Parts: sequence; structure tokens; C-alpha cells
Amino acid sequence: MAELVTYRESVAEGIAREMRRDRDVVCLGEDIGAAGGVFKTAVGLFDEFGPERVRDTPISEQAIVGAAMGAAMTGLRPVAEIMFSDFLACCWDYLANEIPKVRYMTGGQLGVPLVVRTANGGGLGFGAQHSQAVENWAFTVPGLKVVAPSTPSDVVGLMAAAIRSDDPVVFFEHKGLFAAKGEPAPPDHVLELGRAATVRRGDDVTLVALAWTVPMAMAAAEELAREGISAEVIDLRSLVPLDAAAVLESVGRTSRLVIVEENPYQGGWGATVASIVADEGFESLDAPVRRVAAECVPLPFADALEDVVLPSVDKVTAAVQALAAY
Amino acid sequence: MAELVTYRESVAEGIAREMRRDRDVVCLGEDIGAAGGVFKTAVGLFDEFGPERVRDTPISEQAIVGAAMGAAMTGLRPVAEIMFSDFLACCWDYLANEIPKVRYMTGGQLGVPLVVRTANGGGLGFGAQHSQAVENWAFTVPGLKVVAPSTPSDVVGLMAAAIRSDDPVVFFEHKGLFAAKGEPAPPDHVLELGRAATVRRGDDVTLVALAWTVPMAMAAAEELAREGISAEVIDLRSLVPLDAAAVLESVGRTSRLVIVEENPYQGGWGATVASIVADEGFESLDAPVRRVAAECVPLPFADALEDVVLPSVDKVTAAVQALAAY
Amino acid sequence: MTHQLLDRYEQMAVIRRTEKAAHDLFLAGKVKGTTHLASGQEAVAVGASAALRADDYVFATYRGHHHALARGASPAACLAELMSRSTGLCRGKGGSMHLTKADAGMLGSYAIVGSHLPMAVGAAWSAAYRGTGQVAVAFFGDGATNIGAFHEALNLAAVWRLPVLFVCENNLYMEYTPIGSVTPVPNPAADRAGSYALPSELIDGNDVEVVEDAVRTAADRARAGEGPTVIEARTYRHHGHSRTDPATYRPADEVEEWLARDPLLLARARLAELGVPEGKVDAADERAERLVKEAVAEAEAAPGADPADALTDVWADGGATWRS
Amino acid sequence: MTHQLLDRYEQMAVIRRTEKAAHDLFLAGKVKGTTHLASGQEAVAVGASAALRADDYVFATYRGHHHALARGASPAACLAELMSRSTGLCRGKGGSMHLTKADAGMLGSYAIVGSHLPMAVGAAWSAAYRGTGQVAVAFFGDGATNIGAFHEALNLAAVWRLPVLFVCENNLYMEYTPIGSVTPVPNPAADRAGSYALPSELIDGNDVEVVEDAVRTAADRARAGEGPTVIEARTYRHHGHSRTDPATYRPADEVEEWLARDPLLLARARLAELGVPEGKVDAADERAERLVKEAVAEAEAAPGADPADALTDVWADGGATWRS
Ligand SMILES: Cc1ncc(C[n+]2csc(CCOP(=O)(O)OP(=O)(O)O)c2C)c(N)n1
Ligand SMILES: Cc1ncc(C[n+]2csc(CCOP(=O)(O)OP(=O)(O)O)c2C)c(N)n1
Ligand SMILES: [Mg+2]
Ligand SMILES: [Mg+2]
Repeated sequence: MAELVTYRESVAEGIAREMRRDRDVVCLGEDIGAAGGVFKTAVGLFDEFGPERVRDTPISEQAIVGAAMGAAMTGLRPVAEIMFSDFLACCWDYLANEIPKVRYMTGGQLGVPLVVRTANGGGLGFGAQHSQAVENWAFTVPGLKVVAPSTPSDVVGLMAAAIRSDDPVVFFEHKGLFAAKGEPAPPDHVLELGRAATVRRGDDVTLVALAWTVPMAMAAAEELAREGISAEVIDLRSLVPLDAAAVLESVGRTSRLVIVEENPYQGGWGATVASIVADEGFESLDAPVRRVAAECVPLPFADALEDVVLPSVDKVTAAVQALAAY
Repeated sequence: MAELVTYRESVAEGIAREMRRDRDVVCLGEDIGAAGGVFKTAVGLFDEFGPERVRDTPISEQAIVGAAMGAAMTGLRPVAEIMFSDFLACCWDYLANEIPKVRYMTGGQLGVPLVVRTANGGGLGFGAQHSQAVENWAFTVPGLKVVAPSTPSDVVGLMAAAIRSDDPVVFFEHKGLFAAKGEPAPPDHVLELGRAATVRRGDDVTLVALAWTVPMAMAAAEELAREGISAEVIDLRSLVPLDAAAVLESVGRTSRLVIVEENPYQGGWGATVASIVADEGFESLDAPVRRVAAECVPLPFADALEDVVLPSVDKVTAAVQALAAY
Repeated sequence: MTHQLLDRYEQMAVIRRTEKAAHDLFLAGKVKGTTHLASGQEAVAVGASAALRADDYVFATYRGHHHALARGASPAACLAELMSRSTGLCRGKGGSMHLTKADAGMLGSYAIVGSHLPMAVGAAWSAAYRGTGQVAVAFFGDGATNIGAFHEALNLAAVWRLPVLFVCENNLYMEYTPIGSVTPVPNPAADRAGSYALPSELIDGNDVEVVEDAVRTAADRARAGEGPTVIEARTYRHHGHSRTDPATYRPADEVEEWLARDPLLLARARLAELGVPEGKVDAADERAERLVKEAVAEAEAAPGADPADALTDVWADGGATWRS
Repeated sequence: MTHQLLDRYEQMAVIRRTEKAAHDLFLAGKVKGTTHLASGQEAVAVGASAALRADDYVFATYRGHHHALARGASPAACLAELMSRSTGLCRGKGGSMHLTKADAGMLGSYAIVGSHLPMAVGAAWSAAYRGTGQVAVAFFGDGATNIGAFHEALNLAAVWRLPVLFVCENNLYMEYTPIGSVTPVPNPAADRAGSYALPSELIDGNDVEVVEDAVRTAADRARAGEGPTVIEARTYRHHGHSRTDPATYRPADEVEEWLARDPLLLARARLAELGVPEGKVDAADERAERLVKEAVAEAEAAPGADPADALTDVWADGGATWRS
């Protein structure tokens, strides 16, 4: 068995593999050069590919993503880093109004094959402006692919797919997973965007999770197994394309659905999954559809408070127990 | 009976009433001064209240909303106009990360009593970057109140409530309703934020709508009535606070739910409403929960294409018919 | 040179008439939504295009008819787009504010003020990286100089020393508000180049030869690796901001003064000065007139936008599927 | 005057030690998340605060400990916040990056670069509208001068001629990148004031008297209705960007040079020059030492943040209910 690698290392590895393959892949972002990125997710790239392909930028999120867009429209495949996903708000016009619309509004004349990658999520005590899980923001915008891996190997496989994609991809790397270890990706590992992974088989309830909530759902499933409840766990891996078929198929077997999402309940991505199942999967449902999401408040700094706000293994377990009793 | 007034006039009327009452209410935005706003929703304010209280700004959405925030933190009650709601993306940091979080992250030391008002929605052939309905963007952010009136009188009553609110409010004025006429608001008309209006009683199905989709749902209800289907129509009026109780109560009686929303299906506000009902109202449901939303594409320019993308009376009617047959 | 100027004149005449046709079609109810005419500003587009290579990149705003036409979009394709025809530049999906002709290096018209400046920077980066010698040009209004993207774009372009031209069409107004009332410096673009250690030129945007010279010089510098230039072209729009605006906020004498400096009149005078017979100029006008008349007929005769197109072109595979 | 300088010295000594304590508590695992120390930049906060009125408004960044303390937050309340105590300035809900003491005119620390500049403009607008004579001050880093909000804020403040001071703490680095490598002008704030027709001052940010003078002059101008000023204070942070940064990217001689210009050393030297006996200065240090020691003890003894607080303070009614 190969040595385990971290999720953090896998980010740089995933990018490096594509940069070796394709000279049009270039990186830009704040402190990603010699410094290797504040999360060290770009370590080694500057040394291997040099300053022309791994470019430090000013603190100018609009220029970073806007320039990546212009470059993508003219032959490059830029990988732009937005340091914390909260800062996507500083360049939201590009994500919401420009990048996803250009192909459509020009009648297919232009495309924007870029990746915007960003460190996402909470649980580390970074406070209200550095802790949000905002995949749901991107999910409101047709025209963006939205990817959020949960394992080192998936990071590499999905990064390859994202960079090779001719469509714009927002790639969420979870801060809470950077130190997590897993099997290294095999050579030439490329996953298909939009294919969920059933990471645990079960019969009684379907748990749908994404990124940081995948290990959470798995831990809950373990605990539930000890109580005789057999939970299936689906790692969506991407929100767009959304593997709704996988969810519907699973719920068709289990008849119960719990969605585990890190974003606040209001406007969360899980609501769309729930609404699909409440419509197309209605007949298979034997119990209410439940969402374990964050409380509808900003993220607090103190651990004791953050724990109250974010989803947790206990909250997932409790939700499933309540449904099982239904 | 009083003469009918337009929704457009009611915006200015609603603001003027509050400005007369409270000198701390001030307005800022692009071309809102002598020009009266590009949608003429500020007509008369400059003449009545002068340039100190009705201020033209540069094209600087971040400065507009950021300055409104600073003013709101220090004693004023600013009403900031963002001309088209699409441009909220240009100052999204303030809406997503600053305004809604300050009270919380300072432990209650500061508040931000402001209104950001904006022209929202499609159907007028303004194309991909001037036509979006983005209440769902704001809905992803805990700490923002989100208001979207459907009638002239509600515009006034909700504007009063929004301006008097000690919490930040994003106030969506629908471009497609500006010319619509209705009863004028009575004097001192103040509505409560978070109270839905049941605008039509019915027994067979609940239609939940907001702003521009309210007349659409009403028209569909008329048509359905002719076929013997009795539809109840709920105008949510605000997404935050969300009158979930009104929806659950109604579905408790009708057992069927169709949500009519203008935003794209993915990440739409209706998904959260659907997920609440699929959970808390599960027992009352006799049929799948259905959402009539926009297609998951940018808004096209040509009418013939826009019609394909946006919800319509026919689409609502068809959705209800399908459910009724269920 | 006189031959070239006559060509420029004819291009401007075509643009003027195409926009006039758009206006008339609007009033006739055949164009929906909104339009922002560039009448009066033709010299900027035509002069700049004349100085650019065919493979250079141009980015424009919602007020972009003149740039699309100057870069080679046909009047028929532009008008068809405005009239929601399937033969439109964007097959009816873009509209007046999003005219694009990518195969002519016209990489789009963007309707969010300032948004395209960083895109042009990126296109210039791409050109530099690929070593193609192309330049990118962003055209924008005076009002765009107060938005954050302007600042970020100029700074990044300067630091990376990219082959990009920032061309401000200062027509003195942002919508209904004089630019001077919301900007503390007299020349909103040129006076700010120093913040980025960039050279700037303040030019007469109504003189097509002046524009061409300035853009050529700046493009040469850019191609030589000497970095970006800020060009501020003073000009004037003959109409209101958009179709709903009668432009009553503009003093009559200001309007009059600028109408007297109509770029077509200026070019005509210059042609006369150069000894070009008036008949030749009139003939250019007639050709323009005919071309646009035919374009209107062609656009009117074209089939409407295809409803099936509503659900295409979101993704590179041509479709709009977001779930499986 | 010597008396005042001794006061300033003592304030700086308190800040220095409070941050040292924060650092030590971090290493001891008692502070979570991240911290950005301002050690080395104390003179900016103390000098500015000394020049301001108690009711003036201050807006700071994630690197804001010094401003909170200079405006009157107690070391105990600051450290308690960092240690997630219910007695913290923000009851543990803010953390190091969001120190706020509204009742002392310290209107918050904001962790999105540049975001608070428009807020300060708005606070100044509010003061001007209400006619209170207050000024607003935004402190920000050199790196913030390249973000759009900087541009929009300065422009609006200039056009509206508001009583606001833009004080750049130029510590030469944005995180791990020298500011000069991402900015084309040598003085990122001062060199850009001209874009907004604003006066600017480039000052020694390590000399507390120089800072105080510059801020007083600018505040006087602002109160007199003469509009905003840009002040760029050159300074240096003694530590890395945040707790995870060993700051190896900085040349040793640069660090040495700046450590020799430590604002506390400079003030000490000046006090000696003014004839203040060393014993008096040492006594100030001792008082600072004691105060901070007690503050650490107080913060450590305080109860942890109250989990019930997780669901309060979203709305003005104190609660977090978003649906009925
Ligand atoms: C970010 C943004 N804010 C506001 C608008 C609305 N708007 C459209 S054009 C315009 C005026 C632009 O003025 P200028 O840049 O001078 O260009 P001109 O229209 O004169 O060509 C405004 C405010 C917009 N499209 N985008
Ligand atoms: C909009 C935004 N982009 C990036 C960051 C990440 N970040 C935090 S501090 C920092 C460097 C800021 O440098 P400077 O403004 O010079 O302030 P200093 O840290 O030196 O005090 C960066 C890039 C951020 N917080 N906000
Ligand atoms: Mg203009
Ligand atoms: Mg710095």
C-alpha cells in the first residue's frame, strides 16, 4: 500500500499534474508563488513551473478572477486562487454575472475554461469572515460547475477534471480537511464531474454529504450501525453537475433521506436536493426529508459557539434516529 | 374608491413618508437626485428633501453600500439604491460578509439599520446581466431581511417597515411590476415584516409566490378555478423573516404545494420552502412538492427565448394540473 | 492617406446609419429591451480599429454598437440581434448590450460597468504568455473610472506590464449625471494613470485621425513590451443615455457645440482640406445608406430567434443540463 | 508635552505586552484560530488616538489589537476575546480579527481587506450630516491600496468632501509578498491621493509624535470642512503576517534596521532627549507589565464563551429567528 498523503498536498499535486501535461495551464493568486500559498496548497508549483506560470498578484480579487476570465477566453486554462471562499464576495460579479454567462449570451462564441479554487469552510475558529461554506452561493448561478472534494485522491481526480473542463469550475477545498490523510491518487487519475460516490452502502436511510460533511456522515453511519441502523452515505463530490439520479436511486431503496450540509439552512444546497426528492422521489419516501445544516447565524469565533452552529456527528445521528423512529 | 396608483410611484411615496417622519432617513444612489432614478422610483424626493438627503453617487456600488453601512452604524437610516439587482454582485462583500455579520460578531455592540433597495427581475428583454431575480442570493445570507412586495400598497407598507427596522433589509422592487396599478396605501400604512398574505383562498392546492410571480399565480388560480381546481395563493412578501407557518398551515388544509419562483431552480428560494414542507409538513402532503422556477440558464434577450426560460401562467397551471391528477 | 480617411469616413457613416436604423426600429416596436447609442462617438471605434491588428482583442460596454461594427460585424447581423432574430450576432441571446463577434477579435460587450477591464488585462496576459504580439483594448466610459474594477485592472496591468490599452470614451456624462459632479479630477481616466505609473494621453475623441494615431502609438508600445497606456478620448453622445432618456439635463449650448464637432463633420472637413472631391464623400454616404437599408431589410426578413436556443450554450457541450 | 509623551510610551508598552501575551497564549494552546500581531506598529495607533476626540470613529483591520487598545479597550477584555471568554470584547463571537469597542468609538476590525474604507466614509458622512464635528479614521495596510474598495472609498469621500482620514500603515508587506512587487508606485497610498485630488502625507509611522501631529492636522482640516486626507505611515511588523508565518522572506538587514527603529525605542530616546529620567520610563514599563499580567490572569479566570450566545445577536431584538 502506498504511503498516505494529505488533502493539502493533493491540491498542489493535482495542479502540478495538469501543468506538466498542458502548458496553457497557468496559476495566479495572492502569495501563491514562492510562498506556496497561505494554506501551502501551492507548494512546489513555483519552483517547478516558474514565475511565468505561477503568478503572485496584488490583493485584487476582481482583477484576479477577471483576468483569469480574459485569459480563459483567449486560449489559456487559468487556475485562479481566491484565498478564502468568503472573499468570493469581493469578485462575485465575475462569478455570478460574467464567467457563467458569456458563452450563453454570445450564442456560443466564447468559452471560459477556468478554475477558481478556494479554501472553504469552518470549524477552525477563524470567525465570521473566514469560515463560511459557500458552495451554495455558487449553486445559485447557472453556468458554473461546482466541485467540492472530500478525499486526497478525489482532490487530484476532480482537479484534473476541472482543469480539463471547457466550462468554468469553482473548486472548493475544505480548510478542515487539509490535514486529512488518504490514499494517494493513482497516476492519470481523472474523475468525471457530476458523478457522486456511494462511500458506504446501507438500507435504512440515505445520508447525502459534501466535502467536510462526508467524514461526518461516515462517522454518524458507524455509530448508527452500532444501533442497528444501516445508513448509506453518498458523497456528491459536485453540486453542478448534480448527481440527482444517484440520490433518487438510493432513496428509492432506503425510503429515508437526511442531507448533511455545512452552509446555513436558509438557502442551502441541500434544499434543492430535498426539493428534487420531495418531487421526483415522493413515492419512495416513508418519512420526512431532513436537513442537518448550520444554524442561520454568522459563524462565531469561540469553539464552544461554533460547535453549536455547525453540523456535527451527533446532530446527524440524532436526526437519523428521529427519522428511524418515524 | 381612491384613484389607483402605480407600484413605481409607491416606491417614492413609501420613501417620502419615512423621510418626512424621520430626518435620519437619507438616500443615496446613482442618478437618484434630480433625475429621480433611472426607473423613476425616486421622483420627487430630491425636490422635497434636497441634495443633502437625496445624494447622487459615482458608479461605485461598494462605496454606496459600504458608506450606507457606516452611516447606519452611526445614527442614520440610509436607503441605498443599487440600480439593477444584478449589480448587487458588485458589492456582494457588503451584503454577504459585512452588513449581516457586524451585530453578531461584535456581540451586539453595533447595528446596521439600512435598506438596500434594488430593481429586480426579468421579462423585459434586458438580457443576461440586467434581468435576474436574485432574492435567493440574499436568502443565502443569515442576518439580512429580504423583502419583495407585489402590490403598490405593499410597497409602501413594507418600505415603512424596512426603513423603521433596526435590522438591514434588502428590498427588491420588481421591474415587471413598476407599471402595475393598485389601491393606494392608506395613511400610516406599516406592515409587519415576515407576515405572508393569503391573497386567494382555496382548498385543493397551495401556490406560494413572491413579487412578480404573485399575479402569475393569481392568474393561474383563476384559470384553474374554471377547471374546478381551487387554489390558495400565498404572497410571501418577505423571505426573511419567512412565514413558514402560513405555508404549513395552508398545506395542512390543501395537501398539495406548488412554489412559483422566478429564480433558477438550482439554489432557488423555493427549495428551502419545499424542504421545510417536506420535513415539517410531510404528513399533510398527498402529492409531490413541485417548484415552477426558471430554467437553469442565464436570461436570454429575445422575448421568445425569455418566455421559455421564465415561469409563466401556463407553466403554473400545467404543474397544478399534473399534481391534481396525482 | 486620404484614401484611408475616406474609408474611415465611410465606416463611421455606416455606424451612424446603423444606429439611426436601430433607433427607428425601436420606435417602431421592433427592437425590445433597451439600446445605448454611440452616435457621436464613432471616431473612437473607427480610429482605434484602424490602428489595431485583426487578431487584437477588443472589449466594449453596453454602448458597443460602434465597436462591433468597426471590428467587422455586419450591420445586418447587429440589427438582427437587436431585433431578436436567429441571424443575430448572438442568435438573439445577447441583445444590444452584448454584441460580440469573437472571430473578429471583438470579445464582447459587457453591461456591468467596469467589469471588462480585468478581462482585457487577462486577454493581454494570455497574449503575452503565448508570445503572439497581440494587444487587448478595453473601451469604457468616464463613469467607469470610479468603480473598483478599474483600479484593480490598471494596477495589475501595470505591475505585470501587459500589452493592454485602456481607452476611456469620456462623453462627459454617466447616465444623467455630469461626470464632474462625481469625480474630483477633471480627466477621470488620464489624471489617474499616475496612480499606476502608466503613461496617458488626453485626446480629441471626435477626430478619427487623432484616435488612430494615439492608439497606434500605444499599441506599438504594448507590442514592444513597454506595457499599458491610458487613453482618454473626449467625445459626446448625440442622444440620451438610453432609449428612454431625452437628455434634457444637458445645456443647449453644450449640445450645440459638440454637434458642430460631429466626428463625421470633422472628417468631412479634413477630407475637403486634403482635396478629396465632395462627390467622393457623398458617394461614401450613399453606399453607407444603401448598405444599412439592405441590412434592415435583411434583418427584418430573417426568422425570429429560435425558442430551442433558450436551452443551449450554457456548457461547452452545447447544452444546459445541470443534473443527471 | 514630555508628560504626554510618557503617557504615549506607556500605552505603547501596554500594547506591546498585550500582544506578547497573546502570542504566548497562542503557543500555549489557549488562543484559537489566528492572530495578526501589530508589534512594531504601536506608534500609529497610539499617535492617532492621541490626536482624536473620544467620539471620533475608528475602523481597523484584522491586524487591529493596537487600535482597540489605543482607543480604550482593556487588555483583559481583548485577551479574553482571544481566549474565547464570555468577558471578551465581543463575548467570544468576534475573535482576534474583529475586536470592537463601539462605546469608545472603535467601530470594529474587519477581516476582508479594504472593506472598512467605505464604512469609514459612511461614518464621516453621518457625522457631517448630523453636524457633530466628529471625524472617521480608517486604518489599513499597504496591501489594501490595490483593492477596488480603496478606490471607491477615496473617490466618494473626495467628491463629498467628508471628514475622513485614510491612514495607511505601510509595513512593506502584504502577507508574504513585498508590496513593491505588486504595486507600481513606491508609496501605495500617498502616491495615489492625487487620483482623488486629496492631500497626502508620507510620515514616519514609528515616531508617535510625528503620527500624532499628522493626524491632528488632518483631523483639524476635516473638522473645518476641508475634506479627507491620506496619510501613509511607514512602519514595520516585528513578527510574521500571522501566527503561522515565520517571516523568512524578509532580509535580515531589513529586519534589523527596523528593529532598531522600534517605536518604543524611538520614544525612549526622545524622552531621554527631553530630559525625562530613565527611572520614570522604566516605571511605565513596569506598570504596563503588571497591568498585562493581571489582564492575563483575569482573562484566564473568566468563564468561557456561553454556548447560548451562539444563537443571539443576529437581529436587533437580540435573537436569531428567521422564520415563523
Ligand atoms: C456596476 C454598474 N453600475 C451601474 C450601472 C448602470 N449604468 C449603466 S450605464 C451607466 C453610466 C455609465 O457611464 P459611462 O461609464 O460614462 O459610460 P457611457 O454610458 O457614458 O458610455 C450606469 C450607471 C451598470 N450598468 N453597472
Ligand atoms: C479581500 C481579501 N483578500 C485577501 C485577504 C487575505 N489577506 C489577509 S491580510 C492580507 C495581507 C494584507 O496586507 P496589508 O494590507 O499590507 O496589511 P498588513 O497585513 O500588512 O497589516 C491578505 C492578502 C483578505 N483578508 N481579504
Ligand atoms: Mg459617459
Ligand atoms: Mg502590509
